[in-house]
Amino acid sequence: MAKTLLSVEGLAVEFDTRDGVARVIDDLSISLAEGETLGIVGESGCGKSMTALSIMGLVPIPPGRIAAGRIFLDDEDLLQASEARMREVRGNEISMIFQEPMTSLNPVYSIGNQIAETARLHEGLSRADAFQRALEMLVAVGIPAADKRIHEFPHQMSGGMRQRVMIAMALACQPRVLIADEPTTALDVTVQAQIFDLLNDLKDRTGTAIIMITHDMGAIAEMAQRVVVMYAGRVVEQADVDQILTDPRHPYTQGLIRCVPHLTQNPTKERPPLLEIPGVVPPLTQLGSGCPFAPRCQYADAQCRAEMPPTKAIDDGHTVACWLTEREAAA
Amino acid sequence: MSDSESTTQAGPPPADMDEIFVEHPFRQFVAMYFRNYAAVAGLLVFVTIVGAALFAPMILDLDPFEMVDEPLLRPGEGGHLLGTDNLGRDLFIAIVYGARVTMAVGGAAAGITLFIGLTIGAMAGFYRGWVDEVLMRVTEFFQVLPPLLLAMVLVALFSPTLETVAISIGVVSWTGVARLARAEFLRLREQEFVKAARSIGARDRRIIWLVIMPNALPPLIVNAALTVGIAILFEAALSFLGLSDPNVMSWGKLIGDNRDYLLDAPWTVTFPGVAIFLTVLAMSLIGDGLTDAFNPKLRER
Amino acid sequence: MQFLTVVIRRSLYAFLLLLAVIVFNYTLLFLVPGDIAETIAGESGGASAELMAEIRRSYGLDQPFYVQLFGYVGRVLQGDLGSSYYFNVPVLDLILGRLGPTLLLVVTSLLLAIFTGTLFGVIASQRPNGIFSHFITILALIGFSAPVFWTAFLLIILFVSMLQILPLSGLAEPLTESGTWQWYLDVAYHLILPVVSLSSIYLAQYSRLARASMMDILGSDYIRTARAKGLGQRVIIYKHALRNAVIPVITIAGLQFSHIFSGAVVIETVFSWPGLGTLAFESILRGDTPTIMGILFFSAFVVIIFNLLTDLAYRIVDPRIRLSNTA
Amino acid sequence: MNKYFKMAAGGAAMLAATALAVPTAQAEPKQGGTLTMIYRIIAGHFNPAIASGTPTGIPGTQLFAALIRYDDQWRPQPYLAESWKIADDGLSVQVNLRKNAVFHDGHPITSEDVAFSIETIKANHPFKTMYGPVTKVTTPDKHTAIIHLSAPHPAIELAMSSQLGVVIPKHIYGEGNIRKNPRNSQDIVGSGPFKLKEFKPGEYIIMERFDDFFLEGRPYLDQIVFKKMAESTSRIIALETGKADLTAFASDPQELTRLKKSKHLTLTPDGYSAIGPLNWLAFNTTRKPFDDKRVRQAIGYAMNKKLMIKILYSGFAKRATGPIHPGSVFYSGDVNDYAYDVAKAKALLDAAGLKPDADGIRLKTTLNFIPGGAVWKRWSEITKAQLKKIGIDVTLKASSDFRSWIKTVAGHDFDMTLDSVFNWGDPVIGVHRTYQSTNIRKGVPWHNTQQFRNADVDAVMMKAGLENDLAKRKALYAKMQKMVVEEAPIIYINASPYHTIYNHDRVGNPPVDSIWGTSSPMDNVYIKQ
Repeated sequence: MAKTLLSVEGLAVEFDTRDGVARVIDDLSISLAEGETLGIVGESGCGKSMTALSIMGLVPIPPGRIAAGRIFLDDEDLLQASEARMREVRGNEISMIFQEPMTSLNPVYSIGNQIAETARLHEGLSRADAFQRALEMLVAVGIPAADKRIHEFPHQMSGGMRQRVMIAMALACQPRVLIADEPTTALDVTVQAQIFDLLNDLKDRTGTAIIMITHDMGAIAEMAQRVVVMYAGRVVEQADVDQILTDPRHPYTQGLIRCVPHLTQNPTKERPPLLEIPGVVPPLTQLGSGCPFAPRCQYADAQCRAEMPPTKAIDDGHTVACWLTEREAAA
Repeated sequence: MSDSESTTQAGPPPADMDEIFVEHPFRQFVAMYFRNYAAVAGLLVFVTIVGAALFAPMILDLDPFEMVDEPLLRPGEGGHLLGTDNLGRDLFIAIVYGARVTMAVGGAAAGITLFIGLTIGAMAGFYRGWVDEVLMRVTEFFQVLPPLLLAMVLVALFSPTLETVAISIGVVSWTGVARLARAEFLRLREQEFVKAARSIGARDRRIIWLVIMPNALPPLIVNAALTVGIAILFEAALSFLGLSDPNVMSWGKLIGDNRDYLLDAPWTVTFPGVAIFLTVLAMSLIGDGLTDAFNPKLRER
Repeated sequence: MQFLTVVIRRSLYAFLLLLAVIVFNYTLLFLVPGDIAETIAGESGGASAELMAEIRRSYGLDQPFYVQLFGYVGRVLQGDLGSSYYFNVPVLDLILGRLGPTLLLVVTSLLLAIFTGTLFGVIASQRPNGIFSHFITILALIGFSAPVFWTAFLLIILFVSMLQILPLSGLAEPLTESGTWQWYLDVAYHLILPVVSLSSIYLAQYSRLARASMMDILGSDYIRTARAKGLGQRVIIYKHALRNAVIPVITIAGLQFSHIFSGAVVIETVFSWPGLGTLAFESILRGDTPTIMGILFFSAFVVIIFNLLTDLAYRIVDPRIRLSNTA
Repeated sequence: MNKYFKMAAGGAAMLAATALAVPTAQAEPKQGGTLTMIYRIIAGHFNPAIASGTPTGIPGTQLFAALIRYDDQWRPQPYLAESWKIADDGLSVQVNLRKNAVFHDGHPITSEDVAFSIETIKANHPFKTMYGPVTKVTTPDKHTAIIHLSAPHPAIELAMSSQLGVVIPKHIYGEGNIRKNPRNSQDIVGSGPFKLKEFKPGEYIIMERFDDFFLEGRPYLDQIVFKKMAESTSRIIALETGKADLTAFASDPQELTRLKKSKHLTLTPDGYSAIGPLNWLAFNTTRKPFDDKRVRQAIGYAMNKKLMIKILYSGFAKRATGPIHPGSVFYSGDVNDYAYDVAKAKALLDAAGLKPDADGIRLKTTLNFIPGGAVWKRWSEITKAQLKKIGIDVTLKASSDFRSWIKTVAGHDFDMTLDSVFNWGDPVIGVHRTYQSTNIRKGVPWHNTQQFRNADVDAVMMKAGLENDLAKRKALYAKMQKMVVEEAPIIYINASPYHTIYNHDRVGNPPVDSIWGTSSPMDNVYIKQ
């Protein structure tokens, strides 16, 4: 197995809200190897994006707070790093692209300007060199007539083009890690596929490790090698992508997979009515002592509601946190 | 309306009252409003002033123009809570009675403002095309004329009475409302529920007033609260310049009447000013509270 | 090329708007009871009936309405706004003589309000729940709620009557030779209170607006992008956020220009500032119709010019307007 | 000089002696310095030949010289005229001009200019009675003018003085319509001690010493800055802080009360005896129920004049009891003074058939008042409050501008109005116009707007206007005053408390040595130190 590039250990993030303290990430541990694509999957509000922001050092403090844990890039704990050091890391060693290409670019500056800015900042390039770099990047992400479009403004481009620009910006300094937070959610299906192809292609060329955050199991299937399933700020299941798709253990994972019809192995028979995880992610301020998924879980019993299930390794690289698995193992 | 329990759906039991309110727009609205303490204070001030305006004349039965004592007594002197003005009239009584006129003019002017603004804005936003074009040109016409200047000319033209003052203020200040209403209508007319209403053959008038208007109301109601405040300030400015009805007591008139005594009897100018200030402040606090109440999410930021 | 078309279309449109203003003014003021004959008679302590008829004839007031209206429109288009009944000098000269002080007051107040307001807003947005932020919120409420003449009075009581450090009224002491540096200093000194009073309303409003839009923008996706790029806080705020935050302030300032002009009428009256506002107010009291019409026309003219300038500023700041929405 | 004016002067002297301040040891006047004078309004132009009023008159009398000037004892003195003589039959006046007098542009002042000026004034000035009897002006030589009269005119010398009889250059104002002449306000060519340096409309006028003035060594001042300050608060501060040296015609009680406390300021009511400003409440005597004398009298009794003077003028104003100003030689106090008496007022209303209704209201009526001045507004409100006590419900009718008020009153479209009218020195000029039934001229400001018609009053005034014997004339006016007050077309409240306020540390020979207030040349004023 390749060398571990980035690892998160026992991370906990809390937010002060009007209704009390919300622990949006609780005891989270994941790791990313060089050249790997790690998928993080879960519904909105489960803490995926917050994990990404924690790695970037962009958790808004206050009201947020890193309550516990360590985040290593190589051997350096980023949580201990100075803000100045973090600025060096961001965009240079770890880059990030976001869900909303429509709004993630500054409307008042040309795209060339925005891409060049990164290069000038981290590599101290001159204005002309930085623009040259921006142009190269635009060509690399497949923007047609890049030499003209480099002077355009975000509102003049389509969503897919903007996301390409975002990717160009993120990769301008050849980072070691790219965090892609729902990069295709806001895009048309055909464009989605193009973006995935582009990301895969770039990864092959540059060796950048990718953390792919999504709620879409389909995207995971296409992109990731390993998958982390999150619910209410916790990792509920972690495994290789094949294992997850073929043998999901946690009821939540199973629910997520069922939501995507073509992923279920026997589409005609087992498929329950579409989109079936009843209820919503509960407010994080109101988590009790039990499994946070219990209120929505069809298998939940008294123990589930009372006690938090431990994380259990059931296979090589496959862990799951569920009393059901616990009981099966015990049985 | 059914009680709160019956409407909670299956799923996790509500953890606190907020959960219930999610299901009840009006109660949620009230609850959100009352979470904003400043807005509650504003409401209290407003209720007090309206109460004074409505009931004080019944209880006190005094003539605010009556010269009751020596002129320019200090607050507290001769048993006059806020002192007397330059004609020996009790400043407190004058302010209490002034509330009536100020609120009446402010309210009427705001009403006229909203009426003109809503009608023009709704028509322009709903019909678009040449109607919009024409109405927006009219709006721009009124926007390029400085409102106070135009109001002064109008009041001067039709002689200063309560009615002319209220109408003049209304005539010069509706453009903002019109633009807001137009924007709302332009946005809402494309929404599904409007298309639905149209598809079942509803008439334009019905769509404008019963389908779109209720949805356009939240920002307009907030705007209405502010409009009342602005109208009060307007009236004060006109009165201050001497363009007001001399037969009725208003706060702006008190300031205008006593401005020459600014240096020797600052209280004669200060107290009516405080009254105006508090009222307008109350209106803007209420406006803020309404904004919160209409958009609970905005508040969380 | 496209820009030129826009300018031409705008100018044509502005011209039509002004024409409408002229016709409106004339019609409105035609309805005012009394005319120049009464004004002259009142000013000079009485006049005979023959004299008054003679005056009316010499001013063409015995003509039917439409003849007078066309005559007036025609003259205005030639740059002749008529003669003041009271001062007996061309209205245009009178207005141009007063325009400077008013523009000085209004533009200074506006720029002060925009710059300081934006700055305050930016500072406040750094700590949305900090003391300064609350201070801004409260200041905005006070600025909005206090009648502008009352604010001016309170400032006068404090700075003129009690502390005696600022002058009470006027543009400058009349004996100071105008054009010298002492005169400019004197004007600046006299400008302080009127400008502070007038800008108080807008300063507070703009800081609140700038604070809200800064907070909005600081929470926006592209600021997150900028942070993810590794940019420092300063660059993020002053390069990426500020430029966007200024847009709504400019928009509102443009829309409010005619209101600020209105506020100037009150402020000029309080401080005996020799601008268009005092001229307007006094002309209304004197019934000096040509001057009132001239001022209404001219202020509309200034507002239109200013709107064009706002538009330009807007185009510089916001590429979305610059490139697409050329209408 | 004829008999009448010697006596008139003597009578006025006695009257004025009581009000005279004791002159302190006179310092030697010094040349140079700038006098800063502030005033509540600034006129649109400064040509007193075509307009009355103090805003025109104060700068106007500095820029233009009249033929005659008056001292504070009502004694006419030579000014532009070296001497003059009224013919024994009273039908002509011979004026002998100074030979060294020139206009500001260097043209000599000749009898032609005098003739032109008097004709211009007669044709354009609002005071028709002033030069009414003048038939023509002849010019036997360059420095002699003879004014011919159709009847004896006791007011002719007053008419030749101060701002009433200024001499303007024919070569400047003789062309075209003088009302539209731009040189009424800019590039003025005058004959007075000061010439125009700068006029900023609506703001200030700066006048500087005219070196070739016909009086040797005068004026003392280098410059007069006459600055408008509309707000009384501003005027107070300007005077208190020493930024202004002088203001005149000050009647705002607030201003007077406060400035009286300043150690470096002197307040004096001296020097205004010819202005004769009266404030009153006038009725439209043709409208019901004001056609009934009893209703008018009832209102007279219902007005608490003492209280009004106290509140409106902080006690600074004198009570007015009739049509003639208490400072005038012709004033008579032998009239009904309508002492405050609510019961009597109610009885008179009862007698007139105005009974109270269920709400205690006897009459609903309206009151107009002069716009723009705070005092008038206060006055109207006090009147409203007082008349409410006798069951008269008054609606105040505000006019937004001056001319709509004039139009309303001159057009007889009012029930009651507050008004302020000046006596202008002689009753013939300023008093007759208000009561003569022949002077009811609808549409003309300040005619007999009350439309008061009383043949007896007319007859008495006619006689008084032609009478050259002072004692007889006084008796006639005493009779006239008694009759008018009894008929009550007007309720007289007070004389405007005009004061001159000056910084006595700086101003020497303050301009209070005339009967015209500061509407007279300030060539004698100097700056101390």
